[in-house]
Amino acid sequence: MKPAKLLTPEEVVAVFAKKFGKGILESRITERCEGVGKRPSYDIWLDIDRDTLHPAVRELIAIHFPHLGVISGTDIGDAVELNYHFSIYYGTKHGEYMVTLTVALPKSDLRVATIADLIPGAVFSEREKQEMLGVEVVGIPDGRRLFLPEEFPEGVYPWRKDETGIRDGMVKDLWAVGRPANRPARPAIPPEEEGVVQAAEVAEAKVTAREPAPAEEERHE
Amino acid sequence: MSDDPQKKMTPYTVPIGPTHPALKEPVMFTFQMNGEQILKADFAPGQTHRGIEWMGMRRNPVQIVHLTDRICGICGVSHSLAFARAMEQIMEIEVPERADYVRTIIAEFERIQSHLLWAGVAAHELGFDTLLHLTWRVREQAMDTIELLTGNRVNYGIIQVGGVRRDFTPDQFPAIEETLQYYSDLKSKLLKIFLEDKTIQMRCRDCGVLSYDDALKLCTVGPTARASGLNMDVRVDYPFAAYGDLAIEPILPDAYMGETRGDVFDRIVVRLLEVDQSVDIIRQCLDRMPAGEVIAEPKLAKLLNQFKKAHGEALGRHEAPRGEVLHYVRMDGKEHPTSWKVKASSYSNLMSWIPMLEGEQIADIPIIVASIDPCLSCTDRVAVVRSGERGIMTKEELHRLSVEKTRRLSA
Amino acid sequence: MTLIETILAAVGGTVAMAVFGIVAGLFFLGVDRKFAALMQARIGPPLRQPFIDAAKLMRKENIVPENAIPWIFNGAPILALASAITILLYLPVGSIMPVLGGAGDLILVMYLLTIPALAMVVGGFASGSPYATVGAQREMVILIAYELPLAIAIIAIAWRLSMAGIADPFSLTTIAANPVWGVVGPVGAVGLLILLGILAWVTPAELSRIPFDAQEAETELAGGLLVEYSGKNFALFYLAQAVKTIVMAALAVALFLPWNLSSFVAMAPAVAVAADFVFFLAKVLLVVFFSISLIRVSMARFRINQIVSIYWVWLGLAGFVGLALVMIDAILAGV
Amino acid sequence: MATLPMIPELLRQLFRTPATNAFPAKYLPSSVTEFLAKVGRGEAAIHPPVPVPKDFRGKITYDPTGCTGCSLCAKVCPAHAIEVLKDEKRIRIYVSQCIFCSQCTDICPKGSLAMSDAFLLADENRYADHLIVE
Repeated sequence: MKPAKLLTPEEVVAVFAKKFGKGILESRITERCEGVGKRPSYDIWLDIDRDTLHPAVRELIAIHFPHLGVISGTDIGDAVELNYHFSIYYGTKHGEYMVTLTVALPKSDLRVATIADLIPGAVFSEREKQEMLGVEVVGIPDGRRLFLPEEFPEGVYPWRKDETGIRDGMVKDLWAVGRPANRPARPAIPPEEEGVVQAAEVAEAKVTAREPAPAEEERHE
Repeated sequence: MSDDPQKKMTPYTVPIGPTHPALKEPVMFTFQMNGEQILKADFAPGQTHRGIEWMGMRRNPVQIVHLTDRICGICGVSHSLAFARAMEQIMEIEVPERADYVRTIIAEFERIQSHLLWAGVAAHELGFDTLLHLTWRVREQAMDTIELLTGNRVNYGIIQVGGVRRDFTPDQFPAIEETLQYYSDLKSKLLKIFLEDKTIQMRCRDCGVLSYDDALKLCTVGPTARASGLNMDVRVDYPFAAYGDLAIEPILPDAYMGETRGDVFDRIVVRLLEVDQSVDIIRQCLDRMPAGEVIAEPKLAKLLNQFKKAHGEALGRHEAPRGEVLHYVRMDGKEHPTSWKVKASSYSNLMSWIPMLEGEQIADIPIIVASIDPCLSCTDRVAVVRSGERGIMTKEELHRLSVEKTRRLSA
Repeated sequence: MTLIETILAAVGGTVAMAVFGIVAGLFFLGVDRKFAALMQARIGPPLRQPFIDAAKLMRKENIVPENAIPWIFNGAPILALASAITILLYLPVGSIMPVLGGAGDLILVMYLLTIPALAMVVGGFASGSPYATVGAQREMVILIAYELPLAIAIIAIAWRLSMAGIADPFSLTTIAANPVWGVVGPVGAVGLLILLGILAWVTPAELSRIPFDAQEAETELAGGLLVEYSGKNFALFYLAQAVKTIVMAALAVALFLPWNLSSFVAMAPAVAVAADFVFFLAKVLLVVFFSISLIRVSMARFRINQIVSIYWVWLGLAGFVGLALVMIDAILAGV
Repeated sequence: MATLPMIPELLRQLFRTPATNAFPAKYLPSSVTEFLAKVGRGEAAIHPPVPVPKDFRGKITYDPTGCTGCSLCAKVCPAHAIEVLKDEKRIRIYVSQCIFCSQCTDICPKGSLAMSDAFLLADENRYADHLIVE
């Protein structure tokens, strides 16, 4: 499915600006060149209004059926931002653009329309955003949890940075489990070594003041 | 023969998972079956979700680079590369050209070992263990080369924000050349053993078909998409690292087989041919590799300070062996990212299981599930389901129970 | 011979054959694993590994699942082992003639061969697991599938012997004493080769080995029929598997490779029995290599519908061709 | 035969040496500890493991003499494997948590940390003495 005509990144932005006017809040194009040839690759970023999302995806489909990479999301304080990362013009050598549509959802009303009716594969990422960020995807064909286990508490959203995020008590620092709390003193450094001896001696005194640990007790069976 | 369809069709449910010999990693499938035929398939991923993104948002990018190494045990460089590229864009770091080439070469060696690993797993799922042993044996050559170049076999730890941590030394080039020659010589043998084998053809041809339309609409990536005729390869379409300088074309099955059927067999074809393509890419890289530095900022402490000044958001992409990986990073002047989203290739491909599986037989489940080369992730915990109640057992509890049981048995 | 002596001989023979079947069976399982390992460029386990496995399984706990019907679940492994040993009693081992036997025992063996499989089916259904149920259904399908080519092969040989004027052709003793290759002409030999090939392809299905192991299919059904079995019950199935390996090999030897060394070289009777026994083991080794090890490492597992079409269509057809050749041979021989 | 291309390959392999590296012994010894003890006494031989390349990243080594306790290593450690002993201006490394990225050895301004080529580190106790470097 080759697109009829290849637009430049600026033209892509212009298509959206013309069609949606104020629905496009901000747009920018980033360019990145790597390798010896410094061939550029382009990312298009469009901040759009929440209600423009669904028609904007429809517009993107009219340009070239986009590949939805993923939907990412950020808790930015009073709102949750969702970024829809698409790519278009894949299959054209060195001609692919990333198109990121960003919508901000105020925390008072965390709802966004589904795009799974246009791109069925989007439901996977939308399910993840529902459970991780607590947004509501209106009209989602399958609203079950995706990654979080069934017994995960309701109303806790791991990627949120406010009171609905992961609470302290829910985190178990596995790296700290079973660490021996009081190791026996480390062998002393020969005093003729260098200038840090004094500090080392102080430390030594503190360590030896502790009771040597019964290390055996800590052992697993 | 009864006329009542209800009587003829007595669907029953077969659960496969969360752990099952057909699955190399935990995922929960539920199949509605009619005899041997699958009527409906459903799956629940996340049986062992590790919350890597959550961990990453509490670590600085130097730590995250090594965390990304461990997102996938096989893609040791893909995620690091994508993440580092996103960071470099945010911080506007110019990566030395030689580093781009080193990254590309390691990434292609990774593709060789990953595809061979997959070929072995696929053969095992078909009950063809000899092929598993054969492909894994030849895979060792790539693993050894990676170990030589990066230091370790699996978690390479070669990528750093701004470049790579190790340059190739002159004495390593003969070893690289030897490996490339090894795989060039092996190509025809591998193709013959996999593609001319009658039993593999019987099991894989027209099995697990994914149409072009489904591949497109379900957002599939990598060899899964290409086997369905979807021309999509980040290395070709979207120039990054050294790929923009090289002559590469995406591998599509009709070039070799004359037609695209989108079945398991086509996925084998694409992956096997990509092994050879990787050899070619590494050769091209070695020919064009410029001299110079391999890292923009060798002083790590300085780099750590720069993170605190970074503002902005960026995307890092890479064509991993399984398809596109995508990292979205957002830095807001803190040491750790405000937001980090990892899209692994299998994330995009899992949805394609449903159209592939429905209508097929139980016997095809393992190979179809494996055919997209799923890469989930594993951690140690056990979920116990008894009379509808669920509970998670930690390693400590399991250990205690085992000790108790041993005592009971030996008493 | 008095009645008591007869009974003692029968009991002693049965015990001896059971011990022989289990020990030799486990040994040949080890041989098979070693062959497979070497062909796969591995070292593989030591030859004694099946003995270690069986001993270990015997010590392990027997777990009966909640959904299972315990008496059937526990009974099936015993039935499987017992029936496998019973078949062995009808088969000649080298120049040692079968413990039991008589007219038409070949037909009996054909039916007895289904009993270990049926025991597994019953055990599978009784374990109350969906995997085991699917496995049991598959086992029944496979059982019916390979019966046709197996029957054709056996009947063709017996028929040809009877045409050659040999009395009691459906007795294994007769078949073993009159190598069928000596009876047929060149056309018949070609037919017999085809039949031999068929038997080599039936053997992996009988022993549920790759490519015909759809009923156990590790990667699909996680062991299928046997998924719920553990400990002693599993060990009994394992021993039954070992004995079945010997049974199938001995059957192939009796039908197609019945010669004894003692009939070529003059030897003292005691030496002759020993030499024939060793020769028999060598023939079993040949059968194990070609129809078990080599086949199972060289191809992928078939789907259940493919298994049925292979046995009914391809091997069935091949069987009829073989049978036809043997018949033509009989006509050419003018009987 | 084109339809089963594996068979000639298999028959050839039957007469070649297996590719497996028999480390540490060809077959599992009935008691591993006893076997290792024997090796220690020189009564049994161990098959050598595959040699590691130069610059392999194995078990970490720590030379406390130059260490100033700057804690840069702990800052870049992704796995919390390094504990900073503030009072003593030293660090302690839990090898069972180390992920062998060698990032700490790169950042250490005094060169006190290095990766050795030791890789046989398995132990039942993750806090065994040889798994704590200090």
